[in-house]
Amino acid sequence: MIYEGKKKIWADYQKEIPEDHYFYVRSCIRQSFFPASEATFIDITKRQLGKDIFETEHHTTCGGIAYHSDTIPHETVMTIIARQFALMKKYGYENYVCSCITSFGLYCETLETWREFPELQEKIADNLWKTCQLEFAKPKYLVHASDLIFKYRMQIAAKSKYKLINKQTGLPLKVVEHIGCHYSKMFPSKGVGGAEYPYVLVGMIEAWGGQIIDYPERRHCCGFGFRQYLIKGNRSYSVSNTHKKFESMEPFKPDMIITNCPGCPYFLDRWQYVIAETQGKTYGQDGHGIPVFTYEEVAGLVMGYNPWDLGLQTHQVSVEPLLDKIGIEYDPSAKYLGKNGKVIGEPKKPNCLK
Amino acid sequence: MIDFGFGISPSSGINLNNSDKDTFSKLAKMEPNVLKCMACGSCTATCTAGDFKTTSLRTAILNLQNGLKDEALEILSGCMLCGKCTMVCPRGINTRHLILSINKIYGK
Amino acid sequence: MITLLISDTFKAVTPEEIIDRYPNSYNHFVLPFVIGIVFIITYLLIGLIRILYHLTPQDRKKLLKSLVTPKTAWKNIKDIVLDCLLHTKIWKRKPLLGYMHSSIAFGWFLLIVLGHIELALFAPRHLSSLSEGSLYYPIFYRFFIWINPAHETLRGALFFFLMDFVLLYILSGIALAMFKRVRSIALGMRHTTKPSLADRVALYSLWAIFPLRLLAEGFTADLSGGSFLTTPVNMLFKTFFGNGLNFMPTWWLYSICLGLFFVAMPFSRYMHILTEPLLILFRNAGLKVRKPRKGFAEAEIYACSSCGLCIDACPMNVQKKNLKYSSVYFIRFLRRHNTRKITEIANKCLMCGKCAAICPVGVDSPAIRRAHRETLNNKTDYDYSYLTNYSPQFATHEQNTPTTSKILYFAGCMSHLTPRIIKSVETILRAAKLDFEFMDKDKGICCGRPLMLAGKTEAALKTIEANRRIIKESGCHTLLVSCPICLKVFKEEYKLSGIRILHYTQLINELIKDSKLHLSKSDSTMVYHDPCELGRGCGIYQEPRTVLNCIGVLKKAKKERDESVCCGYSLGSLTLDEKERTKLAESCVDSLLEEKPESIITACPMCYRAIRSKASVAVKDFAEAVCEHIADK
Amino acid sequence: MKNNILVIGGGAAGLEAAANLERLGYNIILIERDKQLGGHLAKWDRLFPDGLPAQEVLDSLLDNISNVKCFTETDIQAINILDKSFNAILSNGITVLADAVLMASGFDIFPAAKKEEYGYGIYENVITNQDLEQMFKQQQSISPIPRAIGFVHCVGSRDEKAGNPACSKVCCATAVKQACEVKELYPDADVYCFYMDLRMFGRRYEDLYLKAQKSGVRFIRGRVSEVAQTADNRLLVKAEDTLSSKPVRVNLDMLVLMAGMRPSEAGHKVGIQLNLTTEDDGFFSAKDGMLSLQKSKLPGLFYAGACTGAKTLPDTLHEARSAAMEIDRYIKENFIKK
Repeated sequence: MIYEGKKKIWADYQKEIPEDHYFYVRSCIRQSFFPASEATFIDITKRQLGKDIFETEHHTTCGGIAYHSDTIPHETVMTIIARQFALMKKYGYENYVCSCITSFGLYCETLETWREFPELQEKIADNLWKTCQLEFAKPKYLVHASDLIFKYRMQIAAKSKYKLINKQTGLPLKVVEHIGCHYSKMFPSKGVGGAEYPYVLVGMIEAWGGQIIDYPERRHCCGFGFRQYLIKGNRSYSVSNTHKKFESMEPFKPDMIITNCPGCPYFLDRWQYVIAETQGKTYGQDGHGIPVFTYEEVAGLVMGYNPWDLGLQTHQVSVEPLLDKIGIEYDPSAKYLGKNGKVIGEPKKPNCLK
Repeated sequence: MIDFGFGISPSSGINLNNSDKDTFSKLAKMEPNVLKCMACGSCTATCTAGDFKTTSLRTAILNLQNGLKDEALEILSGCMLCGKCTMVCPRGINTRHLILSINKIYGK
Repeated sequence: MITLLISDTFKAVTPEEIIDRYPNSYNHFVLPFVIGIVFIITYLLIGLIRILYHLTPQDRKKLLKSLVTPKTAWKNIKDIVLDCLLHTKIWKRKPLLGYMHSSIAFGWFLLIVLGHIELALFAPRHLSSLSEGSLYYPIFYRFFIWINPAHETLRGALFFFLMDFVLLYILSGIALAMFKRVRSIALGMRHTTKPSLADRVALYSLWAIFPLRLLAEGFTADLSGGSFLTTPVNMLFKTFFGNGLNFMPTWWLYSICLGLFFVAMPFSRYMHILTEPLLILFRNAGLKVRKPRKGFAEAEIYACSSCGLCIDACPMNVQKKNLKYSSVYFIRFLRRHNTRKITEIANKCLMCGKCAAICPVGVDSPAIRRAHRETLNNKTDYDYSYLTNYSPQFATHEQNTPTTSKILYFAGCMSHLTPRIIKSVETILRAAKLDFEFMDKDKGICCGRPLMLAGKTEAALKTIEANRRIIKESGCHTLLVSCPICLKVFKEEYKLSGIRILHYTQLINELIKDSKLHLSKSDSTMVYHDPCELGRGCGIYQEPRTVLNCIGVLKKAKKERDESVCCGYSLGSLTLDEKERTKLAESCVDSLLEEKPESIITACPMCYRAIRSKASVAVKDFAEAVCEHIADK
Repeated sequence: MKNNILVIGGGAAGLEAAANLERLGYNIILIERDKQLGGHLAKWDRLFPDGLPAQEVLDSLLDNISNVKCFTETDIQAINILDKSFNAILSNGITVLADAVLMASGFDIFPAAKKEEYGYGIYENVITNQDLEQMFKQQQSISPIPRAIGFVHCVGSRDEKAGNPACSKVCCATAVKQACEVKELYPDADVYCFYMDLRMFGRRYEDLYLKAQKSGVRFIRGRVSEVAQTADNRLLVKAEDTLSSKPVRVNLDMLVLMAGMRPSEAGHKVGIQLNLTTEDDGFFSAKDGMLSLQKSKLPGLFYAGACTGAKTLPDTLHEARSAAMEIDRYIKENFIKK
């Protein structure tokens, strides 16, 4: 691998990310899958780094899941999106940051569509006014939340308590980065580092002491694929796809996986359980899986957040071996205790996956 | 093991790393013409058996190159050795001997 | 005339005329001969039993039946005399070579027969039992007896003369054979086989037998009688050696050579002398080669005389490197069980049948090759399940005719690659106002011959069965085919009793005869190429020529009829590559253009394509040529 | 007085045209941007279809330009038209006044790194056709001995997204030639050619293809989609075998990208100064595509070789010769006859 060659490509795909003042929109599914991730994002950016990140309870879904499941028309989706942008304008922001990759992709797609077909934009603005009496606006800068963490990676590193280094060996952890398909595959110029070698997560890992590994199936989708998962009859496609990725990364012996998409960490995590329970195969050490994290979780870990406050107990693949590797202190007995100290309930142990 | 109602489906892809190249070289030794196929498909188009059952020497050769022995044998199983493909092959491949050789080397 | 003489002499025999020189009727020198003859007889008996054992029970029954059926029995006798003794087949092709063979074979036969008659006439006691020397007495008669000079009769002298005459006849043949060894080209053979060790032993002993007999009998001619040949020799010897009994060494040598010959015989090409009659019996009984090395095939293998005529005949020998694929070598490797070579040659052969057609012994080596291919390929997998339910909707060509028309036309796979043949046949049938149905217009099942040729007999029978069902269901009375490859298998394997199977050349010939088709004659010259499967395969040589004579001037090819040169594209060869086939096509065209005809006509889609690609003159299919000359009346 | 003719580009086209013009009695000034003359020919080892050494061809071309003024490592800084002549200021400070100019600026090799998915410049063992020629030329062997080598046809050709929808004409034959050469060097290696269509259009090219097939080169009809590195530092190549409609993957030790031709950037800069028109593919447009292939719309400016589109070497040399004829006629008609 010629690192210089990659740097050359990264140099070609620079993306302008404003330092501060963002209108933040959440993801539909992340709030249920990884509820602490978005909270951590807010906490790191607002409290720890003192940035101006604005949220409103009035924003809705972007319509992405429905759109990608072919259940609502394009114009409807675009009107929903126009409403989100209008809210941003309404609250006095022009930088838009979203938590969801599907949303990010859809926003990019919509903005490009409007650029190509101004008459459609006119129509959507009209729809927006008719339905919501809101003034049509487009963000000046559209970024994904991971772009922002990428932007702040050095500031986070400066405040970090841990590094992504194996405490025992002193070697950097081997990290697989997984980028959501809709981040830059559709519009390579909209993603940090482009589509072929996206730099957004690589930059974080490098800044925080880890080492990225490139495995052959790194470009592959996590397996979610909307209809491939949402329709039960198609789920074999989904899990087979994920299986292919794990088979491909296995020889590289990764310590962890970092992702920037709502669906990816979920499927990379949960399908390890399904693969283990149907094939008897696990990919981590000693019968464990490979732990999968969101970028906020990783940022939180290096900054010394309590793993249970980061919601790591909701992961299927146990994170403890990794915490031990890094040397992060944690209270095993507090794993299933809620914020109020009450037991939130312990899941049943899988048969195969430790 | 748990039945989730779905699972890992086998890949339809061809992994050339695992394809059996030794047997193919044996075939190429017995009938070197197999290497000359340029996949024009004349053989398939003219095939007498092909009027009844999918039969394609072109595909069979390709399957063997890709290590898909069973598929190759299946797609030749209807062949009646009539020799029309020999007549139309622009590369002058001795198709009948090739088919017999495939059966001999790969067959049961 | 001769019988008259013999019966006449028989009456006049007196015991005083012949006196045994050895009262115990034995001398040691006969031992080599006795060992040899006992060995060969034992060998033959065991071989015969082995061959008969490997025949299928049906074949054995067939053989037995043919032996007692007067018609076949008479044919057996005729064939054995003509082929084994007189070698008429060789006579026809190369008279000098024929003379050579018949002089040795027929001469020796006469010598043996006359020897026995002489013994029967003059000393019948010695024929009666083995202890009296019945095994060797007829051979060494001249050694054991003394002719009482006082009682010398004309009857005795006649035999002396006959025996000398036959000996001279044989010696002339031997002299020719020796000459042939040195200059085989002089006798019209370009290539001859390389003899093996056993061949050499047998050959040299065979060569030595008769000169030695002359010497031996010459030594004793004054004692036991002699004629124009032996007596002068005797006198010559007396001049040189005096009156002593110097004859023992020559009699020993004579006996040793005979013994050597018989012992070497089974391992040499000369085995054919004894095997050929068996082959004739089998062939006349209608047996077929079923296994490549056993039964009938074994008889064929041993009947091969290694004469090498097939080397020159083989179309593949246009390239020198292909000489080794000739039948004679194939059979030699079969005898030696050299499987690799056997397979190589078996797969290479065009199966054009020319070697079998010209073989003096009539060894059908293509049949053995096919049988060998069967051992290689018959077991390979196939799936013809699609054949079972296929029933074509016949496209009836004359709209008004009832569904069962009388002629069913099967174009065959290859004709579909030469649509001009199909179109021409249809035009002719319409011109002759014949109702016909097209069996394989849109799609059809292969006739099975290519599978047969490849040795996939079992698979072939499946396609044959499917086609047979379709033909039977069609209710036709005539099956018309345009491809000789199909014709051959339809005739041999389909068992379509009640249905005439005709090649279009035959049908067109009939149509002209019956005045159903009228052709105009032009003065353009043409040559006809005999396709292997049509000519040698089905014996159709004359019909196409008769028809072609009606439309133009027919020229001769350098090699034609049963010696026609294969076009090279025969389905028979499994391993010949395109380049080699091209060479064959060129040599085929060379032969056809011998008399510079304006066009070449052939009657096989394969030959048509092959010849067209190489010929410098117009090439037409037979039907196409006929079509061009259809006249209104 | 001899008329001055400026030849821009010292590759095969420029050299051959210069030699012919010299023979016709003109005063030739040839400028070449590189250190050495010969253009791409100088970087090649052997030429298809017969494996003729490129150096031999180049040497013969160089033998014929003894009186040509060659300026290497020289660019055109400015060029304009003065009256009927061309006034060019060269980067070495020299000013040339020429009665005719021959554009023989040729082509640039497609920068293979632009096809990011193939990992040129990222993976050590992904190289281009030109790199392989260099290796052949320097008799550099591949170590360790490769078990499998692949060739990707149409890299930067027939690819709208790479900016070149056209066929680069020479890559198929080059790939097959190189595949044969590699197979000769490493007979035990599996050699794969990933092609979309095999365009073996020239005389004896098909023979080359057959030779490659017979030597066991496997031709897979399908464009490589992506390349990745395996744990043991080999390349995992993915494509579709479109003949069997199945995805195919194979591990290779080396992947050779058949980078196509695109218009020379340096030539393009000169073109802008003279307002030369280009077609959609970026190559200069000739006066017409049939009868005046060597002429531009600008009187006195002529084209030869790959500056008007991808060409094989023999085609380029033919064009150079006919350009020389055209220039001769132009000079005679416009400068001498009066």
